[in-house]
Amino acid sequence: MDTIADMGGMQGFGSVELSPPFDPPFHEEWERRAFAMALLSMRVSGTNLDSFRDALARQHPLDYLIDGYYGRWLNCAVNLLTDSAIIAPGAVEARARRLRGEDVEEPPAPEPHKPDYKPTAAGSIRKIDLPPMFSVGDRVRVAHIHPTGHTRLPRYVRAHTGVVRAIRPAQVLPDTNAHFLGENPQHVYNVAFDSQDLWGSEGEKFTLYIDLYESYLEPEETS
Amino acid sequence: MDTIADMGGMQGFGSVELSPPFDPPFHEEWERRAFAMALLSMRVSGTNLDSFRDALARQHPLDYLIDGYYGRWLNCAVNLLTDSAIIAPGAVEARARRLRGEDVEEPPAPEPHKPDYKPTAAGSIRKIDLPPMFSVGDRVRVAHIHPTGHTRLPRYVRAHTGVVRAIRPAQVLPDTNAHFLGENPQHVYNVAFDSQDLWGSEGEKFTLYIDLYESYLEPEETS
Amino acid sequence: MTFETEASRLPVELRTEALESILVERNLVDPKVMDTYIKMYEQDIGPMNGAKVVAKAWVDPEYKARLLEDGTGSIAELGFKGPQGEHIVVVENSPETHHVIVCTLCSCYPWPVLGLPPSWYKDPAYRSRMVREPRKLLSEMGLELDDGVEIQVWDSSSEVRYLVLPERPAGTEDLSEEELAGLVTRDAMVGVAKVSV
Amino acid sequence: MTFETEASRLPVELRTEALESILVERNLVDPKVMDTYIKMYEQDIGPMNGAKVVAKAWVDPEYKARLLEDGTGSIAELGFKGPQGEHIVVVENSPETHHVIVCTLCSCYPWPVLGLPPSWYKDPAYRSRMVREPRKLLSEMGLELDDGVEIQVWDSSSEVRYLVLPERPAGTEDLSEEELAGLVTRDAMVGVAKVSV
Repeated sequence: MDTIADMGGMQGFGSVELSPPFDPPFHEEWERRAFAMALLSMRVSGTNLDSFRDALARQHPLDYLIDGYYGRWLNCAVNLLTDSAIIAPGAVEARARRLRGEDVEEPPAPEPHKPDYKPTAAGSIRKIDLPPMFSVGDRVRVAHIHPTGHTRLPRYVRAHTGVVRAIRPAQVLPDTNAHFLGENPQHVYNVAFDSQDLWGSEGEKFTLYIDLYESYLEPEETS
Repeated sequence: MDTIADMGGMQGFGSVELSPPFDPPFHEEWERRAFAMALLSMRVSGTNLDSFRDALARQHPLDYLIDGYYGRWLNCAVNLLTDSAIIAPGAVEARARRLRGEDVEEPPAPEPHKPDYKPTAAGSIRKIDLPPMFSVGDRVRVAHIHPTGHTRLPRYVRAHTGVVRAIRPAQVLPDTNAHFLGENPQHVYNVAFDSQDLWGSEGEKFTLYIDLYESYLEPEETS
Repeated sequence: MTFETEASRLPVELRTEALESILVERNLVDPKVMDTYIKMYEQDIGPMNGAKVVAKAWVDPEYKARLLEDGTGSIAELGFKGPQGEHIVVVENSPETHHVIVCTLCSCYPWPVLGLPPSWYKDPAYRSRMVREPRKLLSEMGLELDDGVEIQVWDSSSEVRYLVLPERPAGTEDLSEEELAGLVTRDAMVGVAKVSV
Repeated sequence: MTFETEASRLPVELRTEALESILVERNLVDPKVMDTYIKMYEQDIGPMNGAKVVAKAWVDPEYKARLLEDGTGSIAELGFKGPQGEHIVVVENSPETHHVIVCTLCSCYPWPVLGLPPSWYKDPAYRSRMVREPRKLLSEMGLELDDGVEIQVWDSSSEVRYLVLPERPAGTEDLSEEELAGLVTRDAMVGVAKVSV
């Protein structure tokens, strides 16, 4: 997906405020609760970590930005629980209004329909028999694609060429696993990009390393 | 720039609510005032329409989304007036707080420094002597660039190939004119793209037409 | 800058009032000029202009030919010109082809013929989706197009502005040009609706 | 959905309370389990873990070699593993090369060694700018790098997580491993600062 979550290189966000070295992980009580509930929502909704990241990314960009990090997690949990019909659409808003004393009706709890999904193993790393398509040192071109569903392929590297620097353990493909369309485990490559190839010759010079799933990559065209 | 304003193809914004056929242009009094002030702010700040669009795009994405259309125009006017030192940074916030009764100090009016800029003619259309580099029917590739300043080249057509369908009147180049780096008038081409080339073969089939300045385009590579 | 809470934001109405108060107090803008601009776009410039252009094109084949050849000039014949209308291109809908206008980068719109844009045209959902899934979006907005109809989407990225010339509905043979203009809607001239009787 | 006003939004605190009240009332989550998770990441798992790894690598060349070869396994030797640590790669800073970690797509972070990420790591400004202008951003964050230092930015887009092994500061020859661990900061292990005495 091309969503607000895909922020690499986006301009306009201003400067970063450094937090103190011993900044606690949570600043308000609700952040603690949202964090823990969001983690548990995966199990309750019968989904997985890739669905979780998808549910984070597909919230409305304004919600994404205004609610902050753990607010995003809360919205993500609500997305997952609503999709699996654990809670009804609007249930959280109705309960929130009742909590602050409004006399609103709450939707009844729906009949759950969790996805037909079961992981083949814990975690995301899998063993696969097929040999990797690319080797360290190979030049690879990132596909110029716009998946309509979840993906871990950021826009800023698409249609660019890089060099394979390492082969990572094979992993479940988030693009299909997020939507319960199969684990589709793939080789994952660490690919290095020249920053000036990514952003232009006026930009800073550095090397950008990113881990990309095999199906995101094509051999460099030989012309 | 790659900002929140560059929305073509971005996902997550949900559905569109149709307004009634005779929906008035303004819904609140402040929208009228923001509209008129923003238009006037170009003259007061000594800037131009391209600077205006740049100042719209470079506001913080959250401001951009939360303040709505005329709120964006207000923020744009504040950007232009602050850049030309017509008003001091923080002047609007301070005045706003005073208006609601807070006892805050207002920054003094600064010494204006408007850009050293004067248009060569009214509007954006210019006559140029150089013949167009491309003809109707030519296949052209959109440059894969990320200008750090203003541009009217949306991300979703970059690095794609289309066909010139019409040659438009030559126009001032927004990329330089917005920053008072010259009008740099250019031929402008209407270029047609196949939607499935832009978004993938799973997507809808339609033709996308967009007007692109000559310096955004390269001849299609012949391989 | 991070926005973890919204409580500290000053309301946009108040910030608008603040800026006007600063600019007027320093004689940098004249509220009367502001009023003139506002009145112009609330009363004088709006879709009724474009509707006259469309109705004339429907009844006058020579005008229609000129309009499709030189939108700006033919529209100026009726007295419509000004900001955001420096170069207007008119695209004609037919049973085979449907045109629709968008501006993905801001909300560019042909002011002299349509006035200021409606809320939906400025909606991020419209701007983002019209160049990616126009058929689905048009359907959600109430316009179902047959599968055989070719969609052409026009993204207004330069100073060129677009106006859709909708199809004249059947059963309007006896209507006058003025009566026809009364049928033409803003939505049809952007391409998110058809004209109906 | 358009958001022209913010007045109608329900506060996030209240929505959080609402969801918990629904889930607990229906026995779908156990507040005690929630408390366990919270306590774990507030008290047990944090940058003090990563600091132990770094200090050990500084004093034990064999451990350091293992750590750079097999981050996950060598970190597990010290007892640190779990969610968001399935495969950890350690990258070593030197006078010539500076590494820095980011996650542009969300805020992936090596929990077993650093705990939950600090605010700035989750800030859209950090996520957007670190892959485009790291030198400028690091400078704004207080870390000025010599022009000759090569910057390597690691975007955490798969399940691989990264930990920076900072340079051991001069003048620490006499410190114990435990004292060294006390010097190592979270910021240095992400790569936005150096370790100083």
